[in-house]
Amino acid sequence: MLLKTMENLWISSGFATLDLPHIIMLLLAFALIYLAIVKQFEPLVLLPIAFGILLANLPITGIMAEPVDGAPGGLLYYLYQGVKLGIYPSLIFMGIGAMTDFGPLLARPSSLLLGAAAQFGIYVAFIVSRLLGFNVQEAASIGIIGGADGPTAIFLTTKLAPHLLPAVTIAAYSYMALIPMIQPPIMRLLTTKKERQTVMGQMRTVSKVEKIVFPILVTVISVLLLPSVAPLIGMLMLGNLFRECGVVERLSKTAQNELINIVTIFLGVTVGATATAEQFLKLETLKIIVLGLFAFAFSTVGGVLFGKLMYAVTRGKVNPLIGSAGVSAVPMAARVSQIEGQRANPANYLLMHAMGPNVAGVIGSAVAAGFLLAMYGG
Amino acid sequence: MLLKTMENLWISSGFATLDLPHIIMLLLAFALIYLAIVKQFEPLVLLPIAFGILLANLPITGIMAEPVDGAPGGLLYYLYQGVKLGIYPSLIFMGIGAMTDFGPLLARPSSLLLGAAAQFGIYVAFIVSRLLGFNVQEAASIGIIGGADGPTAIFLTTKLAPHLLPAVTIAAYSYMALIPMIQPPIMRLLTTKKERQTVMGQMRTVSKVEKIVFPILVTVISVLLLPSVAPLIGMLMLGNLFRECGVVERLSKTAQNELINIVTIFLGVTVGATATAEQFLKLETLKIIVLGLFAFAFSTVGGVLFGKLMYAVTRGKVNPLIGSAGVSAVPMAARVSQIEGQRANPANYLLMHAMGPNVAGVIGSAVAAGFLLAMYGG
Amino acid sequence: MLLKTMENLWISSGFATLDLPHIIMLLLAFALIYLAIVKQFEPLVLLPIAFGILLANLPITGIMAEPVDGAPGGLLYYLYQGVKLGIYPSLIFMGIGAMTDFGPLLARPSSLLLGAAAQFGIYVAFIVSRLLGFNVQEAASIGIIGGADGPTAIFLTTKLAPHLLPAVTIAAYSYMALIPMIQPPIMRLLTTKKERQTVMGQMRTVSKVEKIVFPILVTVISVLLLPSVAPLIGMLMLGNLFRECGVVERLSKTAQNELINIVTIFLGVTVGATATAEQFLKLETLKIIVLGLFAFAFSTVGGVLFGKLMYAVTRGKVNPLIGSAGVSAVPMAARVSQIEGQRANPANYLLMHAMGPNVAGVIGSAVAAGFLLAMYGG
Amino acid sequence: MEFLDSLLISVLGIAIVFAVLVALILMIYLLSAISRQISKSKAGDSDPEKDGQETIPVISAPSAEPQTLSLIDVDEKTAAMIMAIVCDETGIPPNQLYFKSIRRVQDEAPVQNEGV
Amino acid sequence: MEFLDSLLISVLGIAIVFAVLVALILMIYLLSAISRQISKSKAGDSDPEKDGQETIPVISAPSAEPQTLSLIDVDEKTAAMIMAIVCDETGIPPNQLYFKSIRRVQDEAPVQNEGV
Amino acid sequence: MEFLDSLLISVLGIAIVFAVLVALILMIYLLSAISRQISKSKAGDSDPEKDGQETIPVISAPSAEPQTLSLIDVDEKTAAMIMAIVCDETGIPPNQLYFKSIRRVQDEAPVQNEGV
Ligand code: NA
Ligand code: NA
Ligand code: NA
Repeated sequence: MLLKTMENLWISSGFATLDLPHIIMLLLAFALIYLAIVKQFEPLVLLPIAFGILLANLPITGIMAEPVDGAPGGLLYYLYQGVKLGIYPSLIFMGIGAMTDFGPLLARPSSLLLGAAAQFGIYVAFIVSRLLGFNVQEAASIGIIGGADGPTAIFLTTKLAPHLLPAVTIAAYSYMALIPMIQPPIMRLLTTKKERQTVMGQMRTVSKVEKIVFPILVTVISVLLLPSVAPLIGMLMLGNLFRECGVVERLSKTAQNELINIVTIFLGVTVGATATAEQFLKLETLKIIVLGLFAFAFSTVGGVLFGKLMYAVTRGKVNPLIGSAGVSAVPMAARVSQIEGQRANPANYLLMHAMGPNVAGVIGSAVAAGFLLAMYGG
Repeated sequence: MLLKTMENLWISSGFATLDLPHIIMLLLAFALIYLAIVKQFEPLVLLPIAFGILLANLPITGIMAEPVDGAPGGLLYYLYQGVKLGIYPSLIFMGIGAMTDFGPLLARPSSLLLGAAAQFGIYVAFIVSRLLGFNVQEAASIGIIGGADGPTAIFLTTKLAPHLLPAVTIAAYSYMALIPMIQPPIMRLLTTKKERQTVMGQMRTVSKVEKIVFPILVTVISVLLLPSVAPLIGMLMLGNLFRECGVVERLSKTAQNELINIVTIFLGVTVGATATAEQFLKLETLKIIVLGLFAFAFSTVGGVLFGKLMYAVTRGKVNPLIGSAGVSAVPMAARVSQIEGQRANPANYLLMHAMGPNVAGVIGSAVAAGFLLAMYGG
Repeated sequence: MLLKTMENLWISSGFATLDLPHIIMLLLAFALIYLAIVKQFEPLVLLPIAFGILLANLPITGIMAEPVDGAPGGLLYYLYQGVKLGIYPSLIFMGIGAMTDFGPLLARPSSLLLGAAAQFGIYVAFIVSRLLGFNVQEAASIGIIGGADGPTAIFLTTKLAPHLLPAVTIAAYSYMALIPMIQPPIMRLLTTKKERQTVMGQMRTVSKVEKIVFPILVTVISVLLLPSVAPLIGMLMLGNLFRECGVVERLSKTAQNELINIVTIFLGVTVGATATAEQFLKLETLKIIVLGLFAFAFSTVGGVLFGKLMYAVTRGKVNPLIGSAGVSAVPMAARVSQIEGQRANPANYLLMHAMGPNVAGVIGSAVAAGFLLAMYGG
Repeated sequence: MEFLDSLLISVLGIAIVFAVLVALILMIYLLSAISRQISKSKAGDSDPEKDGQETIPVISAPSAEPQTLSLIDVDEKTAAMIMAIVCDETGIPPNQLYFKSIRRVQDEAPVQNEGV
Repeated sequence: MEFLDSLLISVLGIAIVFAVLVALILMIYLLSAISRQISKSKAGDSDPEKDGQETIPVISAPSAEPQTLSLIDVDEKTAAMIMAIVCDETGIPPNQLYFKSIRRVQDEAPVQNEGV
Repeated sequence: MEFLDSLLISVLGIAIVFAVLVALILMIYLLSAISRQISKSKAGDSDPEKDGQETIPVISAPSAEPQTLSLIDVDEKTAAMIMAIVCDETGIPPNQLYFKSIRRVQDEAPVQNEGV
């Protein structure tokens, strides 16, 4: 009996069923953990994701198992419901809204044009994905990587192509972390030294009233135009209203701290846990990774080219380098603009000016996601 | 094809379906946001409610949609479950318990009589509502506005007349914010200047043991008498026990900060989101608003008159102005007593004395809700 | 009609149905509250549990009622789902992981042997429970009390023998609080004065890399060997990785504060609420209480005897008193080792040395639970 | 008829609210009586520091000589214990707390939580 | 054909994004115009502190010399880097941080980010 | 028979616990060996501060006299008690707390937990 029990234990252990694909996934998890910790690649999200991959690819744990016949499901199955039902990304957006200062955008509203132009890569990647044989829902989910905005990408992919969720999410966050490597060559390639040296004038002051009314009006206008964007823009702007109104400090603090932290842990681990070997180790994942880079690059191109257009139209008052910040990836992309600006002209302080397009990019990609959802959702 | 797509987009946009009722609701939302932010009308609850009204009345968002045939429901539908199942109000009560000091009530137990008397308006509004044609469940939900206690009103209305939830909630919180305008005329009308000038003696000291035993005994006694009150009183007193026992500081802090904040956001937004134009723009809503004011006024009357009785019985030792604080609306109503007391006699400091009836009123309205639930629930 | 209504109210009040068993349960709740507050018996868990017992045994509240025919269930029924589905214990483990420093264990890996040996009582209690007529699932749940680890005990019992949950949980936490009374006599009985006087040498230094890699490797190895342990060890080590990696400070803080606090409140109250008179007042509860003490005692014996073995093998370099700390019950058991060590030799500072076995015991009991789950679960 | 019904229910309702709250009043009086009794018999019995119910002037008068701790009528061991308890209660790390004096509560001093 | 479809959708998509964001731009211009109008008429009317609606110079210039940053013994690239790092570390949005001077750390002097 | 079963399961159970934990021990030894190897080769290579992988003396000895604690006018039991309380109160794991001296509180001297 002892022998039989031990045999059963061995059979039910992970060693007996650990195969090459799962080992590859474990190595991938280790690599992501390394990148998250040592290279600080968006660790708040990629570390939980990596750990989720680890847990989901250790065999026979049942940690993502659905409940069957009254037996409860796995831990991560339950935590995953918040992803599946689209709850977590919206709550994260509430926190982001509470952390975001739209002041620079209000001070120079034309920033929004850059935030629109820098969604260019979404559509380029969408078209190429279609050419590569992905269906429209999949192509839209791959394209949204070019929005450079994690929660938006997760939100859309969950609704359109949940089987691509881990690949899209990992690509989105990884490239966001790689912004300082992806963007500068493109920025320098597309701009002249003279353009990059442009020093921008001071911004107008913004009244408190404007800051309070802004989130409300953005909600009304964008949701009227694109109803499907309501959960994302609505929660983003609710968070921002908490921040700016000055009378609900405790709600604002909770939205940008405990609530977003709890949701981030749950979202990260469970998105990672959808990356099982069966699901993830496919040629299409590789394609998504490549297409994601493509999307990021072309979003940068879109932003910079539009920046050049604004440089031309304003006769040299707008530095085209702030265009690349329109991809969102707050505040990383704005810092890249600052650094490149200063490289061309040490007296150049673009950070504040780049924050406008930067936060506009968050709105831009949410709107793009709303459009794609309206076209291909439900 | 492009034209057709654009036509579809137009049809699926909110503009095509935005009609007058929804526009009225949006204006109502703006008005409530204005009151919450500029006039500071209970902003912690009314601001989320107003934003919920906004989101629910922008057309075709599906943000409150139930899940159908496997397609997930809207974001606010899921967050609303905590209201529907009666979870949020109880958790908010836990936080309130952890914030409440029952010391003044323990120091002068007769405060509880004022906390009982000031529930008078609940029953007056109940009777009038019945006369106006509301059914018993509806009348009970309208009456509870007179309890001047938001979570209690939400809890009861969810169970008895969920279709009245937004009207009752908005009325309750709005009138709580208007306490400084509603109560003083009634207080002055019903009391003589001599009564209002009454200076009250010092209160006895309360031992730590009493403060710890109090929440336990309140739970036992009131739940034994009225079992349906268990979720409200139970959680209120659990929170208070956390506060007073001195050994679970971290639970107490979490209950009165992060937990209550998270729940307040979810509750506010989703209660607001039940106020769709179809639901809300009815004659009955107007009646509820009027009846709510009625309820508040008569609760104040009840408290003040019982205060006068105590003034008489104690031969002028109790200032009847503290009676109005018995409506609850902590600590607003107690502050009104203080201000009126000082207006009559600048040497008069009623705040501490009014805190007893004030916190008693929370218990009083929960008990009243328990009674109504026992009569008309389930 | 009034009379009839009053009669109905009386019938529906708790007094009419309060019987002796419920009164006993209420007294038990009071006793636990007393122990939690005055004697500080693990108040963070036992106070909510005691209050849950109180609420569940006040009659006719329906606070734990399942939903039927569309009528919503009781408040605690919903909060209980996190226990029933095994979610809360894992989340608590995440917080514990974020609070735990495995440095002392890494500095002296042989600590893990003591953490293994001190699970001895689990199996002794298991065997005796079987002899007393409990079935294997029940016996395993009773045995796990000897793991001296609350969340592990709750996790296993929920899966194997949910009807024993309150008895097992209360026993586990009570005996953890009684560690300073249970362990010292056993420790002194089994060791010589010379052994107890052993001063231990300094521990090696531990690099940051080791601390970061440790949680990852523990997860991989233990989950490969025992897949069923994944939710416990996985979350414990995820929390620890948050702590040690140094790049997700905000997730670490949230895991060890707000998240664990919220979950602790919900878990405590609802576990307590499963202790209804019908469920709890049985001879078997008494047996479980006795068997739990038994389990604790034999776990201590296991740890101390293995400590003596290490004393012998290392020729007096290991003080056997640190063995008892292997039961887990962090950091209480380690402090007991320190105090006993100093009693024998005032120059003896065992605290640091006992922390290794102490945290090893957490891993040890989780592994033991995983084994029992693999044998008797599902 | 219907009106009469709601009137009756209302009377019953307010009566119930009063009944429950009067029950609580009686309970509080009982509780405070017991509490007073206990603290009185304690005060007679043994030293008042026991059981945490007496007033301990823990963090008292500042100003003159910082960092000095005067122990009035209290031995050092008890003082150390009190300091540890205070650290615990307040959650202030021991190294950030300074005690100036610890004095034994006299038999004639009542519990004073004024202004609660 | 399929390619043409996706191209059309993409053109439409980017157009929609521009349309929505241009609508927001118009809205902001309107909003700021109204806001200016109000604060102007207020300034004429009464004292501007009233009602919390006054213009707060959110992205304001430091009082004396706007946008001036004295770099002492430090090159501008390093200074920019330091500013970016400080923003990042402190989590303060860049537009709310003011640097008055950045000075090279001397062997005997500490890092000085005055006015941070 | 049933007893034998549970005995066998128990033996197997404790064996599994030991097996898993012994596996962890081996893993830690391997890990620390690799970690030492790396930091040694690093130390040879380049400056050890690089890359955050250097050996940090987490459980280090206070520089001068390791593990020495001067007890001034205080017995060892009390000292141990104080240390345990301080660990508990501050939430600092015991291995990260260093006490240099514990001195009895004199009437004129404050409590001194230097180096906490
Ligand atoms: Na974007
Ligand atoms: Na009330
Ligand atoms: Na253990």
